[in-house]
Amino acid sequence: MMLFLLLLPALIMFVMSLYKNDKAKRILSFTSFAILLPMIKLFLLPKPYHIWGDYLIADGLNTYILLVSSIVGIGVTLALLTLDKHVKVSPNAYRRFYRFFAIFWIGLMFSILSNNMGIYWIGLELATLSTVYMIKTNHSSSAHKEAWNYMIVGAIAISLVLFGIILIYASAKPILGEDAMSFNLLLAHAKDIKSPFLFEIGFAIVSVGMFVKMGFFPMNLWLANIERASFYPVAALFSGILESAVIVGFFRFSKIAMEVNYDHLFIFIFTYTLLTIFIVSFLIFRAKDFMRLFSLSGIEHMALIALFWVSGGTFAALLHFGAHAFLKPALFLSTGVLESNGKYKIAGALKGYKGKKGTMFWFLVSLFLLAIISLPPSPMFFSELYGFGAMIAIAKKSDHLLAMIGAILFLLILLSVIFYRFVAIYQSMKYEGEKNEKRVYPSELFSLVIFALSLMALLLPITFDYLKGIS
Amino acid sequence: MFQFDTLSIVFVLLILLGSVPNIFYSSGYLPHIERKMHYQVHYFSFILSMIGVVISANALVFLIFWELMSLTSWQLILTEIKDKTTIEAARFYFIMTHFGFLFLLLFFLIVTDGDLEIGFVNMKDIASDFAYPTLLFFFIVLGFLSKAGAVPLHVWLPYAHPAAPSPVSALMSGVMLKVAIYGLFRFLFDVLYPWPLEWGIVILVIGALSSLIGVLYALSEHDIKALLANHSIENIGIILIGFGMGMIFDSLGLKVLSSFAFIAALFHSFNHMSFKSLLFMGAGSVLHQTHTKNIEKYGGLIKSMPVTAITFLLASISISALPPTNGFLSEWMIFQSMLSSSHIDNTSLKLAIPFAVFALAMTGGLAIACFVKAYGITFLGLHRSTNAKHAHEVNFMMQVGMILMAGVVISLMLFTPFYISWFDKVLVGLGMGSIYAQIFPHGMWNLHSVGINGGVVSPVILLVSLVGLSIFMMFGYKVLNVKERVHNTWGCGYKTSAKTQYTATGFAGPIRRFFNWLYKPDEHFVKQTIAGHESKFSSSNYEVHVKPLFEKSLYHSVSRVANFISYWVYRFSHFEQTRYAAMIFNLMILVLFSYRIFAHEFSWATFVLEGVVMIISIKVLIVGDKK
Amino acid sequence: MILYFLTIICLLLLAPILLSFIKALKMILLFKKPISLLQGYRNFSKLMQKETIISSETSSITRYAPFLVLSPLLVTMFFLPPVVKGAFYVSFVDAFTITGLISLSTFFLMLLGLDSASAFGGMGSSREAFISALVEPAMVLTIFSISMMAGDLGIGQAGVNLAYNFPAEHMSSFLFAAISFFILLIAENGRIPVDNPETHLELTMVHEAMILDLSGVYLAIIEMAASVKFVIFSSLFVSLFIPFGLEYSPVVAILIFIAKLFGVAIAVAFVEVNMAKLRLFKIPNLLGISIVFAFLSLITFYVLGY
Amino acid sequence: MIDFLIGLFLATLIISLFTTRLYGLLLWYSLNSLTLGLLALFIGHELDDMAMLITGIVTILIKTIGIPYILKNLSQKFHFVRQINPEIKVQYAIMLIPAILVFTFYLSEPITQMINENNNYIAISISSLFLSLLLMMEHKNIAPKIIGFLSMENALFLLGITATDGMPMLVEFGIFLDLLMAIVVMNLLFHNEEAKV
Repeated sequence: MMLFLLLLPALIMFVMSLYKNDKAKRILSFTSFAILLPMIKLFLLPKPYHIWGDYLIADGLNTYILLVSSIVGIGVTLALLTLDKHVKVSPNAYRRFYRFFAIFWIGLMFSILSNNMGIYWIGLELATLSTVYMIKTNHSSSAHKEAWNYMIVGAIAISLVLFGIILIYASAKPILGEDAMSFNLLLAHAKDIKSPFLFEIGFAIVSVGMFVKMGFFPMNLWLANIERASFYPVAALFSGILESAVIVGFFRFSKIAMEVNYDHLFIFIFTYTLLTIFIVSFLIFRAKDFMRLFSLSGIEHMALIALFWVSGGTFAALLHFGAHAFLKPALFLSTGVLESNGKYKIAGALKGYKGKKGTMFWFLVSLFLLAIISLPPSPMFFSELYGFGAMIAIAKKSDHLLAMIGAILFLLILLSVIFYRFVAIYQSMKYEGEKNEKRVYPSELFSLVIFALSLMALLLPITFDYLKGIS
Repeated sequence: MFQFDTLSIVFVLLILLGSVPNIFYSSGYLPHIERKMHYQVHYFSFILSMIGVVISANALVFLIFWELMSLTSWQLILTEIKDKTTIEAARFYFIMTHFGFLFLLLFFLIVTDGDLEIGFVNMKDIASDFAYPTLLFFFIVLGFLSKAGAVPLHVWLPYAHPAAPSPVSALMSGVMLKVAIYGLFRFLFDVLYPWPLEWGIVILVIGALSSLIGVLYALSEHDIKALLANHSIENIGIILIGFGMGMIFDSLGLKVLSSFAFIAALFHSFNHMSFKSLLFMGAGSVLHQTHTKNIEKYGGLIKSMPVTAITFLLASISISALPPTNGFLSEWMIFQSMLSSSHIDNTSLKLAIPFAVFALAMTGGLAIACFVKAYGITFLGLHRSTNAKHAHEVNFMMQVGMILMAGVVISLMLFTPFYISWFDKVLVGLGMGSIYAQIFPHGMWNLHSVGINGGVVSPVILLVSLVGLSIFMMFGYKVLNVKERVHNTWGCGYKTSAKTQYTATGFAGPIRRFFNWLYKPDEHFVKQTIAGHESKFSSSNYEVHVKPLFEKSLYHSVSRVANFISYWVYRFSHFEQTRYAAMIFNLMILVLFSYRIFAHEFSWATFVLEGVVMIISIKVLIVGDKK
Repeated sequence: MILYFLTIICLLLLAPILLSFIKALKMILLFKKPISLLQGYRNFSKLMQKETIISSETSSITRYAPFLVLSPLLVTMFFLPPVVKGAFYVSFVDAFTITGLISLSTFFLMLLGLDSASAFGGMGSSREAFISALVEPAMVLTIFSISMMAGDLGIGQAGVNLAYNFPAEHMSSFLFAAISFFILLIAENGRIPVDNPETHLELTMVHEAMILDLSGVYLAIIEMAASVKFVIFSSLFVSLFIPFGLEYSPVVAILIFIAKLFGVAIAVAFVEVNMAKLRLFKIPNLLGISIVFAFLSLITFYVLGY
Repeated sequence: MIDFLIGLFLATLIISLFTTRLYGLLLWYSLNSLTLGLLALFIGHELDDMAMLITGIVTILIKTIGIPYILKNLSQKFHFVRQINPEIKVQYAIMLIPAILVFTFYLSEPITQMINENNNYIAISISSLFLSLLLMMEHKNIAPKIIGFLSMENALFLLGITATDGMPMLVEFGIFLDLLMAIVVMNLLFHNEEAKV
């Protein structure tokens, strides 16, 4: 029953998108609000709640992520209303976008809620394939090229994930039989796995697949190019929702890996994310347009979330995840407005907004920009505090204290390179360049306000307690 | 969440003393600011966040307010954008302050074990369990001293402070730097006590270097606000000398001397707050009237701006550490504590301290030269530009601000015992003994050094006798009823004009020449000769620009390295664009190989093998053959 | 107490005579007809009667600064070590305060130089600032070292201690400090080879350049300040580095003291006659010697121990 | 018999690496899938596993016949380039392929406690994964890349069949569904390109 309720809005959207009607655009975006209702219902149910036997189980972690994603989805669809004001889109493309958005949403829901590695993978694949088509809504040759790239790389990545899943399955099948696919049983029996090395290889392949999909080292510009080529709401969906599906899988797999051999896991993830952040930070240092900048910073934050999670900073990782999921789409959506007047121009991008709407717009965008480099009172400030705290705690327990602290310091310095770049860009947006008059539409502003409010909600003590309760 | 022990209260007092006159000044300054709303919001939240930092009782709150303080001050620098340099200064400031924040963050994370909401006192146990306390010490030093602007983390300061609107410069230089000093007091005492001897020496050396370098660069500066900002570096150095002496004495077990040195450092923090705020306000008034920061464009302002001139004079005397001002008193205390180093048993240390004495004395001498230059060129002589000619006294509110600040300076001078009793309480609160009775053994008139056979100074008596004598003589002059005649200055037969005056560049000339090896100045000399004669020329222009050595050697190389790395990373990343599959292939091999090696039977041979395999496969699959 | 004030008045009266004495001695050494010892007084009274010309470019600083130049020096007079046994003295004032007071006087003198808007004033101030910046560390270190030897940071007490317990075991330190202080004496009072008080040549002027535009009473005050400064330095030198004769009866002690002051004056005169004025940028070499000696003095003191 | 089929699987994959014609590639892919299907049927028969048998049949139906047929149609419709030359030189490839095999055997050496105690299966699956990756990266055209992707899918199935004795039914069908979806999306992508041109 619950499953049906969850899928209903997406199904309605799918059906609606098949009708040719001018009003469909509006109705579609309002149906997207319906996404939220079953989510809230699910959120309030006692956990863990079995939606579909042992296959789909809602617990604290995934309902939180689902809730965050649905808010992001609503914000993005709202901003879609005025997409045609900034770029050229045909009504057909709109409808097709919604059709695939519906499929995307279904896949997403399955993968986030699943308690089964296989179903998780199926959902992820569904979501990935539908996004390929969403990239294509933009009828440019670069978008076409990037869609193919995404198809290929996404397919490789996803196959790697499946390969890893089968290896993990193989490692656990001798003790669990067919149930070796379910996350919770695997977690409970992780210590009994007979061949930890097989599991570790599986885990390594799974995480490489996931990292490739999130654009980590060495695929750093891949995601940026795709997001550059597609429409900005698609980029927002990518950074806000699709990555959340990936990261939730990473959370689950790494949780099991922690039980199997924590040291290996930590060293692997730490080196990998450090490398990623190293490259990303210096790429950001040279970033020259908003889209690339934000998508690179998205990679950075994903790396941080992964790192916080494996360091044991569950709370920090989740908070950071929430903050990033709200901030990044908000920024991507605002690039639509920022770039509408002369592409790629950073200098003076925040200038020339008249009236109440304009003032509010630039104010919110400045806030988001400053929040993404974790200045207080951004939730990222807190999450980074706690996340690095968790890492220091690990360092203290390890045998290589000085090396670990050195590495953390190095990481912090890399983050400050990013910080520097963002500060420079913010200043250039606000204080340099020409003053051109630009327009902001209420729907965009409304979605930005939604994101801002959700960010504030993240800071409430209630949310903190809730997030601390998960783990 | 918040705590109000004596240290906090004293620093709250410092912030209030610094900001209340400033609020008056700022309200007078406000009509000239375009973005009033932006300015006001950030101005007041800046003050509040500084207070927040000093009263916070746990790491989380401390860090939040610390970052808010940086954030708001950064936004305040950006209030008035006149040119690109302001933007660059703001960026530089923000990144440097963030750099310091990193170290503070690491420090707090280590001493709190991840629970950021524990009180400072509880951190002590965790810190003492930590294997490398010196690491913690360096984190603290880097964290706070980058904010305080001590050498070599000072380069941002002469850019950032002048770029802000003048009331904000006054707040940043006068008050915000002291918040960093608060941090040193708070965490060195509450968390990292007791200290090894070396820590004190480190602080002492940093202090001595900062004081000398600060004053030397101040001397060569032509931008009045940058000059003052460089002086902040110097004064932070002096405070750190006091602080370092206190730490040295404490680790040698000389508790009384140590308290004395700490009191001196606190006292100098207060004094610097008072006179530096006043100086920045004065400079702001001048700037406000003449619309230029170039000191060479001023001159003769004392006639049109008497209030500014007099308050500026008071502050100049005080910052030059001339008796009987408060600046003199605190520097005297620091001197006395250094002279008490003869009680130290450690000969090599004893031999080293005279160098610090030398640095401090030299600083004093150069500071005098510098402020004679700043005051003389700005306020005395003839107007050097039309801007200066049209200057007149600033509005009432700004005057009130300056007069109130002058009142703070004078109160620090007159009520030294009162202030010192509070500083004494601070140190008692931090676990040292009370030494108030030893500093003022016979009433409040004489300030005694606590060293054996130490010196004594009686500020009030000095002040009264100096003022009394001068007034007596002036009275005598009046009584004598001397005939007076007004005539032009004698200029060897030539007409005295603004152009015949000594310039600031000229004034600092001898000292600059003496320190040429340090300054390495860029000299620009343009002469329009007439008919090829060397000695005949219609116009000539001589300019000297000094770029700080540290900026050249340290900061530029850092930015070059960053550029270099980013260039290669960028190329590397663009390279990947078409070869995704190959990248993934290699990545898989790398990860699996590493897992195999590290998970089972690690040996160097396999490790090397992995490297070779990776290099070959990257060469073959990614780089490919050149076409 | 009476003795205390008497000595101060005596020193004040002696001040112009000492300077005139140096000048006269130099003239004798150069086979000229010497000026009278009372020339200082004559100048003073002459200047007091003249009208004061105030230049129109100046500000109120010119009106007040001369008094502020003199008064710190006069205050310093009260802090000198005693000349006579049993006399009252301010025991506790230390080197830093005295240096500070002298610098305060110099500070206003330099402002005075800048106020007149003439190139000379600025030039003089600039050079004075340069010299006094270098003098300050040497002075502090030297007096620090001698007070270490005397066992008290207060100058007055140090003088007394030295007179009674001469630190014979620290003779080398003592000597170094004495040399250093003598150089400072020359530099601070603007004598050859640092400054030539007798010419008005723009290449060499330091002190004179700053006061070029003063006249009448103001000039008299500044001249007086110069002579007072010399007396302060020479009596400091005498009490700290020739600490003998305090134990005799008051009259004899004062006579000995005055004799020693004249001795210093003779030494200064001989230095002046035998040396040429140094170029401005060679002066740091001289002051460098002084700083190095001050350091040496401290270091030998520490190394040799108590 | 199992070992023979696995060997055949690997052999077809390796041969497809050296193929220079598109249709040849399709043929080798189809044969590759056929061995996979036969393997599934054989193991399913041995274990008496109904699910495995169904998998085998479906594999043969879809992968051996269906997908190569669709791809051939597509290639005729959109005029794919039939001449496909590997980017990586043959000399390198000759060295690389054995190296990969050696590496994967080295990698799987410490694996113990398998369900069927044969870690060579895993080694071969991983190496076929690598080989399909190699197939993807040695061609610039889209079509061989797609085939590379599909043979990666085959490698997965090989792993699933041999190492774990089959995956849960639900999961396998999900995978098939996704495969079809992938083909649909590719079709759409090609279509759009056509429409634009």
